[in-house]
Amino acid sequence: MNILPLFVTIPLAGAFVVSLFDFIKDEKKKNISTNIFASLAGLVLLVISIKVIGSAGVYSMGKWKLPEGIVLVLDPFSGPILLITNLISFICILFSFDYMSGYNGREKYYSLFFLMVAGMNGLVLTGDIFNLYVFLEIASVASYALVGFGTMREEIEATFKYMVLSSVATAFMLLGVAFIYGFTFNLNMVSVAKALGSMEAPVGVYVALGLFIIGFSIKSALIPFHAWLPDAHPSAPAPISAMLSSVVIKTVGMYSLIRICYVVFGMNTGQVPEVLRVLGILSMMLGVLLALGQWDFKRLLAYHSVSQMGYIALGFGLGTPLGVIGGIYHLLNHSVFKSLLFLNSGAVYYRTGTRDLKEMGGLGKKMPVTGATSMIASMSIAGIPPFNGFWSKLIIIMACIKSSHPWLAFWAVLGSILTLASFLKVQRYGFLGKVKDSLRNVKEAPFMMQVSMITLALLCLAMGGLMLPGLYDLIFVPAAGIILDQAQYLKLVLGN
Amino acid sequence: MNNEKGMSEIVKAITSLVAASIMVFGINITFYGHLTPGGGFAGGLILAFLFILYYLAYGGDEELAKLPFKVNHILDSAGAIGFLFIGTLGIHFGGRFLYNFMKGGKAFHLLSGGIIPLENIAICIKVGASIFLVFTVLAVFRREK
Amino acid sequence: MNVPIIYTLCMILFSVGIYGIVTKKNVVKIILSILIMENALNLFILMIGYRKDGIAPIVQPGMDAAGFAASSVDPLTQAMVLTSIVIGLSMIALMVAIAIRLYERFGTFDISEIKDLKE
Amino acid sequence: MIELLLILCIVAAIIAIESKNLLSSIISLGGVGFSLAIIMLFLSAPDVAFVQILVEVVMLIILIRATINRDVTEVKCKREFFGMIFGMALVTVLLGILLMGIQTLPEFGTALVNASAESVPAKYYIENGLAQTGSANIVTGVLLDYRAYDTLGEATVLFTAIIGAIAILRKKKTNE
Repeated sequence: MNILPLFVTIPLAGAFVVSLFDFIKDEKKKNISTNIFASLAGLVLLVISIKVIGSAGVYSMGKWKLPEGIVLVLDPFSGPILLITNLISFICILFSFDYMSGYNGREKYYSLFFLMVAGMNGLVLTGDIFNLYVFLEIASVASYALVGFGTMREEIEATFKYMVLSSVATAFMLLGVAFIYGFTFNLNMVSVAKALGSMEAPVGVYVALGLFIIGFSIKSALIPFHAWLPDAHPSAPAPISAMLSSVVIKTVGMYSLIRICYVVFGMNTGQVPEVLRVLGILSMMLGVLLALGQWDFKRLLAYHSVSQMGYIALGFGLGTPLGVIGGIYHLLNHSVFKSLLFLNSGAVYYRTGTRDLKEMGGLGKKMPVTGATSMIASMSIAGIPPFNGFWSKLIIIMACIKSSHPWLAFWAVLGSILTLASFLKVQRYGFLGKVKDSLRNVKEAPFMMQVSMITLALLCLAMGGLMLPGLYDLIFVPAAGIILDQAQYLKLVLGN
Repeated sequence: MNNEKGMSEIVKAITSLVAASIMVFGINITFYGHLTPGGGFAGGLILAFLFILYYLAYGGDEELAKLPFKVNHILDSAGAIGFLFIGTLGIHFGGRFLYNFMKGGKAFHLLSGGIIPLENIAICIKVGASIFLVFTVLAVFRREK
Repeated sequence: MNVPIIYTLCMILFSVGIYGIVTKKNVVKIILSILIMENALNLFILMIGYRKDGIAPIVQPGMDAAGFAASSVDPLTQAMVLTSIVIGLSMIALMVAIAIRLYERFGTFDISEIKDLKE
Repeated sequence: MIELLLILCIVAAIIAIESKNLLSSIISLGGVGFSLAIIMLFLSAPDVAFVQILVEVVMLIILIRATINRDVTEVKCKREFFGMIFGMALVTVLLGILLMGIQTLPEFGTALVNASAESVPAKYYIENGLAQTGSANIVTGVLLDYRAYDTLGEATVLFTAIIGAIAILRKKKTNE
C-alpha cells in the first residue's frame, strides 16, 4: 500500500511545479510545455489508480499508529471513486489542450486543476474526519477559482454565489466535527465509530449528524440546497464544468455524506436513509422539471446533474445492498456520461460560440463526432439499453420494488421518461434537423477534443459490462458490504 | 499633489529603525517554533508584515506594480515544494511519508525537533511569500485600472 | 437543566454570522459575516479542549512530566484551530479578490443589483 | 471574564453587520478578532492567540485596501422587512437546535480530566509528545509531526487561494 500517498503528492507536486511555468515568456511554448506536463502527471495518476483497483489497505502517515496519527484507507468503496476521479480528470486535461486556447494563464489553470484533483484524492482516501475537512476545503477553494477563471461578469457572479453557500456548508461541517470531537475526543473515523457505538447517543450527536447532512447536501446540490449549481456549473470553462458536475459534487458531496453518516455514524437504517430518500426524490423530480424549460445547453445539463444526484441519493437512501450498489453504479455512470455531455457542449461552444439551443441546429452533420457522441451520452442519461445509464437505473428501480417502495420506483421511472424528453429536445434542436445559415462554416472539433469525447463514449458502452458477474462481484458487492456493515470497515482498518 | 510618496518622514525613519528587529523577531519565532509559542506560520506572517510596512510607509504602489512578482512566486512554490520534499524524504529514510527521520538531540535545543524546524522554515517561506503576493496582486490590479 | 453559558454565547456569535450571510445585500458585509462565523467556530473548538486551570501545552525546562500531563489543556484542538484559522484566511483572501473583480465588472457591491444570471 | 469578552464580541459583531459605514464595520470586526485573541489567551492557547492577532491584522489590511478608495463606503440599500423576518426565523431555529446540542456536551473545562492515553490521542500527545517528537511545544509537535499531513493540506489551501486570487485578478482577460 506504499503507493497511497502518491495520489496526493503527485498532483500537489504537479500543481506547485506547473505554476512556475509562468516564467516562460513565449505564450505558445508555455502552452505546449504545460500541456505536456499536465497530461503526463494525469497519466501517471490514472495508471496508479488502475493499479490499486480491487485491493484494500491502510497507510499510516509518519509511522504514527491509530489513534494518534492519520491513516489513509483504501477500501472497496473508495477504490472505484478514486479511479473515476483520475480517469475523468485525465480526459478533461486532454480536452483542455484546445479548449483553453481562448483563455490566458494556462499554468494557473492547470495548477488549480491539480489542486482540485489532489483535494478530491485526499478526501477520498483519508481516514480522519478533520483531514477530510481540510482536503474538502482544498478541492472547494480550487473549484471557486476555476469557476471564475474567465473573470467575466457571469462567471464572477456565479463564483461568488457558489463561494458564499459553499463556505456555509464547510462551516457546518467543521461545526459537526467539533461536536463529534467534543463527545468522543477522537478524530479518526475508526475510533469515532467505536466510541459512538459504545455510548448511548446524546442529542448532540444527532445535531452533528444534521449539520453534516445539511453541509454535504449543499455540496452535492440536492434540492432544496441546489441554488448555486445551475449558476456555477455552466459558467465555468467546459472541462471544469465536466469535472465539477461529474466528479466534484460526488466526491465532495455524496461520497463524504455516505462515508460519514453510514460508515462513521453507522446510521444506515432509520431516519438518515429516509432523509436521503426524500431529498433524492425531490431533486430527481424538480431537477428534471426545471431542466425541461431550459434553452441554455449547459444550464440544462446542470439541472440534470441535480436530477441525477437525486437518483444516486435515492439508491443510497434505500439502505439495502442492491440499492447501495445501484447508487455506486449510477454514480460512476453519471460521471462518465455527464462529463461527456459537458465536453460536447464545450466542443459546440468552441466552434460556434453559442450555448443557446435555439441558435443551433443540424450540428450533427457539421460535427459528426460531437453529434454521435452526444447522441450516445443522451441515450445513456435517459436510460436506454444497452448504454450504461440503463443498467444502473434498472438496479435502482429493482431495489425500490424489492424493498417494497413501489411508489419510489414509479417516480424513478417517471423521472427517466422526463429526462428522455428533455434530451430529445437537445438532439432535435441542437444536432438534428436543418443546418442554420449562420452555422455553414462550422468545422469538426479539434483532434484532441475528438479523442477525449470518443474515449468517454466508448466508456459509456463498456461500463454496461460492469453488470457481468465477475466484475460485479469484484467491485460492487464489497463496496456495499463496507458501506452497510461498519464492522467490516473497522476490521479492515484495525487489522483484526 | 506633491511628489513625495508614502507617509511622513517620521514614519519612514521609524520603519527603517524597527525593520531589523522585526526581521530578527520573525526569524526567531520561526526557528524556535517547537520550543516557544509561534511557528512557521506566525513567523512567515511577521516577515510579510515587514515588507508590507515598507510598502505602506514608502507608498510604493508604482514600484510594486513594476516589480515582477517572480521572486515571490518562486518562493511561494519553493516553500510548498520544500514541505513536500521533506515529507518525501521520510519515505526514503523511514519508509513512511512525513516520517520524522532526524529525531534525537537534547530536549529544549534547536535541533531537538528533527524535521520540525525544517518544516517550519519551509512554511515560513511559503506563508511570507504568499501573503506578500496578495498585496502585490492587489497593488498591480489597482494600478492597472 | 444547566445551560452552559459560554457555549451558548459562542453559538450566538455563530448565529450572528449566519444572520448576516442570510440577510445582508452587500458583498463586503457578507464577507464580514463569514469571518464572524469562522471566528465563532474556532473559538468553539478551542473551548471544547479547555480544562479548568489548565496550563498551555508547552513544556518548560525543569517541569515534571506527570504534573504537566495532569494539567495541560488539549493540544489537538489548538492544532485544529490553527489549521482552520489559516484556511479561513485563505478563503477571505480569495473572496476579497473575487469581490474586487465583482466591483470592477458591476460597479457596485450591492448584490441585489448584480443579477446577470437568470433565475 | 471570558463571558464578558464574549458579550463584547457579540456586540461588536452586531455593530459590524448592521453599521451603515463599511469602514466602521471592518474596524468593529477587528474588535471581534482582537477580543477573541484575548479569550484565547484566557483559554491557555498562546500559539493560537498569537496567530489570531497576526491573521486579524492581515485581514483588516486586506479588507480595508479592498474597500477603501472604491467610491462607496456607505451602504445605501434599504432593509427588506421580509428578508429580516425570514433571517431571524432561520437563525432562531438554527440556534435552538445548536443549543439543544451543546447542552449534552461535556461540561466546560472538563476536557481530558478522566481520559486515558490509549483511547484519547490528546492525552497521548501531552504524555509522550516531548519524548517522541522532541518538540517542547506540544502544539507544534502535533501540527508538524503527529498530524503533519493536515498541515500539508493547510499550506496547500493557502497556496490554492493565492493562485486563485492571482488567476482571478490576472491581467489579460479572455479573448472573447
